Amino acid sequence: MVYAISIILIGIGIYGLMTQKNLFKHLISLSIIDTAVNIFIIATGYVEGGKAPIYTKSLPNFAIGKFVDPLPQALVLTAIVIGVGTLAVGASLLVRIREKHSSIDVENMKGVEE
Amino acid sequence: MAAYKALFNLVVAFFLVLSLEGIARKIMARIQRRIGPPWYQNFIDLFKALSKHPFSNGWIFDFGVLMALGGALATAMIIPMGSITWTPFPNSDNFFVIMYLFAVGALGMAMGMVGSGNPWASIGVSRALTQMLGYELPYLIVMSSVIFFYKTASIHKLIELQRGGWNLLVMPLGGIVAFISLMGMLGKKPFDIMIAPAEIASGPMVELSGKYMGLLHIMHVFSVFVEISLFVDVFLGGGSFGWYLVKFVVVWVLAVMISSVLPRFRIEQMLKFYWGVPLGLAFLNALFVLLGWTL
Amino acid sequence: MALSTLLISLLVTSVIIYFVSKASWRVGAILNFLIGIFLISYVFALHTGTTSDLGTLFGQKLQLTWTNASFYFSAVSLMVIVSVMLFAIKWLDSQKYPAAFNMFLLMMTAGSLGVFMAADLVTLYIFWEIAVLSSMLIVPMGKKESRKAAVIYAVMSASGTYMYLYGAFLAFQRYGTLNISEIAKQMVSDPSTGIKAAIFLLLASAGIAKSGIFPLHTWLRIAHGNAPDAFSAVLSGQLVKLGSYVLMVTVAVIPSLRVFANIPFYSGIPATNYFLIALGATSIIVGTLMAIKQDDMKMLIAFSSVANGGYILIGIGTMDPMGFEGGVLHVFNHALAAAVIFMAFASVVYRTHTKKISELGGLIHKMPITFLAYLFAIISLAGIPPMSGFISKWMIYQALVRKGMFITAFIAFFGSIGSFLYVFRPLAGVFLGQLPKKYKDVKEVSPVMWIPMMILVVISLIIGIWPFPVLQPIESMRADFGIAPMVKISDPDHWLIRGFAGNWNPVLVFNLFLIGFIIAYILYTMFPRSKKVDLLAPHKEEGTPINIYTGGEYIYTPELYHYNTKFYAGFERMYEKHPSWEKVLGMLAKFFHDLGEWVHGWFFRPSPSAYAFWVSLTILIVFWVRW
Amino acid sequence: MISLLIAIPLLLAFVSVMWKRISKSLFFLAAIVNLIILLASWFPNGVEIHAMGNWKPPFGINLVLDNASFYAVLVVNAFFFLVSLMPKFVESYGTSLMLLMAAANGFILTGDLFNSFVFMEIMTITAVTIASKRDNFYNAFKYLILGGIAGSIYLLATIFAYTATGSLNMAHVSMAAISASSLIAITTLYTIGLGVEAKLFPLNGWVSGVYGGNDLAPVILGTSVSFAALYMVGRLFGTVFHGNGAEVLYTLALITIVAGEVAALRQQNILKAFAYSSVAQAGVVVAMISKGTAKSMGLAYFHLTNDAVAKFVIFLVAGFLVYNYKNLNGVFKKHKILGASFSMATFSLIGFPLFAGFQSKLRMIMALFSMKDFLFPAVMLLATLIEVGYVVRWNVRLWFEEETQEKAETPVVASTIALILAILLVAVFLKPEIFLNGAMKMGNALADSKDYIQGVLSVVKGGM
Repeated sequence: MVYAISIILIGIGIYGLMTQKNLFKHLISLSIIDTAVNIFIIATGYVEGGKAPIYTKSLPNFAIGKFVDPLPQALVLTAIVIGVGTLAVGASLLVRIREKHSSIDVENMKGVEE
Repeated sequence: MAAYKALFNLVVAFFLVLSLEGIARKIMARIQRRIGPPWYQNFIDLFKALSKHPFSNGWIFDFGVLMALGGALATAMIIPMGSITWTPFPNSDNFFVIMYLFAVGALGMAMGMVGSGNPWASIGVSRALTQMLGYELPYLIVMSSVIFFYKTASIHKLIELQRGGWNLLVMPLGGIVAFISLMGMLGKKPFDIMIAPAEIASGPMVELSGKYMGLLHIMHVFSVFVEISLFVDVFLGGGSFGWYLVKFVVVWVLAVMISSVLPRFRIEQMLKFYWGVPLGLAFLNALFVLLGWTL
Repeated sequence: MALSTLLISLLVTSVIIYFVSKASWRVGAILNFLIGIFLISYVFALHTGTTSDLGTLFGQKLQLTWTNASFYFSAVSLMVIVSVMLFAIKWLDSQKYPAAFNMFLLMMTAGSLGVFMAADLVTLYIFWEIAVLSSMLIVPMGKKESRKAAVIYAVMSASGTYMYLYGAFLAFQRYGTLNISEIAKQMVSDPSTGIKAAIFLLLASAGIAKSGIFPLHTWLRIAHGNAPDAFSAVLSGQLVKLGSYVLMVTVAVIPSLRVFANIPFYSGIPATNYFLIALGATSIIVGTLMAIKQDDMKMLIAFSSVANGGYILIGIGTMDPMGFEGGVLHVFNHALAAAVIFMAFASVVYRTHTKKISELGGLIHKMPITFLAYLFAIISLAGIPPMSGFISKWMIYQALVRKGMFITAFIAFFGSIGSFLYVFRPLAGVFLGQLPKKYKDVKEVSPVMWIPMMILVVISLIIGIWPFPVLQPIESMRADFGIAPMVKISDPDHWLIRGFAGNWNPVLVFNLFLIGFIIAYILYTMFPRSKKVDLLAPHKEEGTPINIYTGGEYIYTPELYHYNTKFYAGFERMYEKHPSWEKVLGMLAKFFHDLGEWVHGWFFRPSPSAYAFWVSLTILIVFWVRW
Repeated sequence: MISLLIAIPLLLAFVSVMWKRISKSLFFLAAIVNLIILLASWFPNGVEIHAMGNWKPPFGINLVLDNASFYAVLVVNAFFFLVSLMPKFVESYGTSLMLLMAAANGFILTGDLFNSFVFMEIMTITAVTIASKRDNFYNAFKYLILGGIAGSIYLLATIFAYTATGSLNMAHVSMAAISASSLIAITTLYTIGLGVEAKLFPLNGWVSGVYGGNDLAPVILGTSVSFAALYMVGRLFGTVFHGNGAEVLYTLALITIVAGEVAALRQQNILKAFAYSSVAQAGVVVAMISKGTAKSMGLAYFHLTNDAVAKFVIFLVAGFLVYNYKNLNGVFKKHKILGASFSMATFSLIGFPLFAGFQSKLRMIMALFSMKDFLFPAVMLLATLIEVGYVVRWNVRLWFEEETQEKAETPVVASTIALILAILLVAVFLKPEIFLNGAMKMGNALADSKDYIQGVLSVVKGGM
């Protein structure tokens, strides 16, 4: 079920990229795709009825079946950070595009030679 | 020995063709219902021209005339007359040699005349070369089919091989095409666009005066001799020197009679004419020779 | 020294020559000339059979060998190149890039010699590309139009060369070796004719591109017309012969008669050879018809090179002993004639700075020696007896008539009669007739420029009278390739060339012509002396009578009395609306250009949304394909 | 030892953020040190592992140094070193160049799939910052979007690999038996993910904008970054997935070659023309890699090295020309050395003899013919034919047209480097072993995955 959500989100992101004319919306749809992939990663690590993979007094013995797979969660942390990085660079570029081409709308951007 | 034969060739050529030209003027006059000058009129014209003081248009003009006369003389010396006995150089009278040595004369004359600086001469020469393009092609096709059929290109062997029957009867189509091209070569009436007196003041000959006129007239005499004897040797071969002279006169008279009744072709008409029926017949003849359907 | 060290040292010296002629181009040009002389002496001293290898590529040994064929072709090329080098010593002062000219000329010589010595297909490719590269960098040194010419030249010869390369590797893959003679041996016994025909045609395509045969001949007009004048002499005299050499290799070294014995097409000639002969015949027609039409004299001779390239291909293609020797001898004749004609034009352009026939006239009065050189060269090019041009054409006709190939014979005759027309056009338009006012003070070119012309003309005349020094190497070459080796064609002790249908005695015919000339001269002197008419009267002060057709009147504008534009108007009008093959190739180039537009328009669009669309589309397609 | 290759540039990058002024010399320092480390430890015999934090390979992230990655890192760092020699050229981009160098080295050396995703993202981001030099913001932004999408697809593929094999370590993944259907998904997504960086056909929209936009980007992105990306293509499709999904790569690459050449033919701007030419050459390399044999991969990287050197010279000279002259007619008459090296590089691109391109192109065609593949040589020769068209047009225009404006001062360092590289190209023609041995070792290392797996999983050496 969670897979379906992430695939829909990816669809939305790509649709946003294809149809929107405003560049900032491209950036947002890019981050939508990023989050969708992250959701997908988390979903792969899910174990039915599993607990958070942290050793606590209540779970002293080493019970594999009980834990949710910790690795995808670690991966998602880095993936989110990278998503933020891309977003930051994209936003700063948009500021400079606004200065140079006096608009961030694909249609009426001046000075864009093909 | 060969030198005497060559000299004999030149003498025969000179007197035969000059007197024939006189006779030609007589025939043309008769056809046009007038009496015409005596048969030796051409000799008189020639010697009168040679005795006059001419104007020379520069050294290339003289060199051209000499080259033309030299080429014509050289070709006339090689031509066999009627049979092996009268062939000055038996092992070197190849058809292509004669054709191309003849071209030396033509090129020399063309260069000399254009060198005279008169635009009429250049126009005349350009027409002459285009006409050459016209009549040479069917002629060469027919001749190559003759060579292919008789497996030899040397003229006196061709004469020998026609002992059985004239080539004209073996390859009638070839003979007709060759005769039409002969008319073009001679520069006779239907094909005398290059020296059209009315339009371009006799074309290349416009600047000739006195001695040069005479020398080129001699050159014309020898080239006529070469062209007709080539036709006679290849298509009406066999027989002895005597018969050769008779055939020579018959062919000449026929050509003159045709030319005296026909008007002049324009340059495109002439090309379209030559590259139409004669070329078609020439290829047809080549096909027959290839398939061996000769008579 | 070994062949490979010779070639490599030549390449290195070409770079040194660049720096030397940077200092003073005259010294560079003289050095070039001396190297040329050394090369000639080296080539004549070499004895056949010496081999030296060049290194290995992928386990295949790259070798150079010296055969009769390489001797003949190198001698012909060097003759042309050295005479142009001598010519260039004075001519280069009118050029913008003399240093680069010297360098690339020497590099091109090295490339061509390498091609003639190559024993295997890849070495041939290496030196072939060096020759193409260096000649491609000389062509744009001309005027404005020559830039485009260089690009077209490069692309056309590249297309030929890459087809050749594909064929070479096809042969490598099938026969496991690159060495030409081994390929020839294995090809004879190879059953599948399809592959053999493919290899044959692909290898021949380099020759077709380079020697300007029909489908790939359009670069000749532009490249020769616009290249620096002396270089077009080398381009058409020598570089085009590289193409003929490769054609000879594909047709003769690989014994096409035995290899394609099972598909005879017409009187013993296999279909593949006949296809090449058909291409050669078409290029004769195209070359002659276009040459008659041209007003720019260099383009006119460029088209004549197309036509003569066709002759060479027909001669070699028939593989008939007579035809083969005629074709190879025609390489020699055309090389010399074309070189002299282009050098004559170079001197005319050097003095008058115009290439158009319609703007020139009457130069015989000012440049008589150039005129004489040009006159004798066109006599040889048109194939008229005293000069050597006649012998090769005569041999080709003999072969064609013997094989009964009447259509090709017709085209060959058309080509040779047509050559009278188009060689005469510059003669009448440029040299004879009236001298225009603006060329009043044109002087004859300096001896350094007309001596090489005269040397080549004298060589061609001597070979025309006594052709056996050139016929012997050709005969031995023919024996190498095993084309009816027992048939003896040249027979020096009887002064005869034994043809199939009658013999040709060059010495006798020349003597006859001389005797005729002497008789004419005697007649000329017997009769009253002639008075000289001063044709240069219009250039003297007003009123001097010219007293010929102007009836004593003074001519104020001599140009109006000179007939040189549209010289054969009657004939040209007959084929005015002819389809132009250049446009067809132009359309092909345009197709690639439009493909680029389309690709750019669709895939490299400005807005990022297009990228997203293409990424997702590719994912879908690839998934769909692989599922 | 090898982790220093990543650590030093990273460290110096952060240091240079504090002292903006000396960022150029820091970049030069980083490049020098990296090169010295590499040259000191020449080709490793067998596979060397450096487990990060001493976690044994299948569990922890490890850096792998075998013949393949060593050659790739060596080439990449060499180009970075060459760029660092030209401080005026680098201007204020020292920091991002150092980051790019760290990311590229990491991308090549890492043995872990997710780790390679992280390094790829860093590379994309730093490449975007470099691409935005000379106000090329819009093209940089487009490159960011495309890079972002590619990154997420690459991540998706890594996760699929993880779910299918349970491990992220490349050696482990290549050892495990993956079911056919998931293998299709993984390889397709990887093709797309890497396709953008490797400039495959529909995905290379960004190339002309980024390379054509300024003078620094093509020099560094065109050579070292694309080398890293194509190395990863070889690593993934050669070692990890044993040539699965190669036909897709092959067809895409062939289309890329033709599309790149044809697009370059119509281009009037010199930088964009040669940008498309590098697209086409990348297509040639990817097609050769997809053939899968050790020899074809080795020749692919030999061709890529020649092409990279030639492209370095071409973009260096073209960048200088575009930003110093308004119209380029007859410019080389004023800069003979630049002109000579540019022409030698372009002729090496076409494959004329006397230059390195000839060696690689001819050997590739020979190898392809012995592999009975007749289509690819035909496409390659057609592409070269088109290439001859526009290369000769450019050369003739730059050398022989009448020049108009006055002479800008020649960049001494840039022209000497260009000349040295051009002479290197000629040297490679005479003695191809200079690049060929390294490339062949790389090809063999990439092709046989057993040696890679056995090396990574059995031998564990503690890291620093």
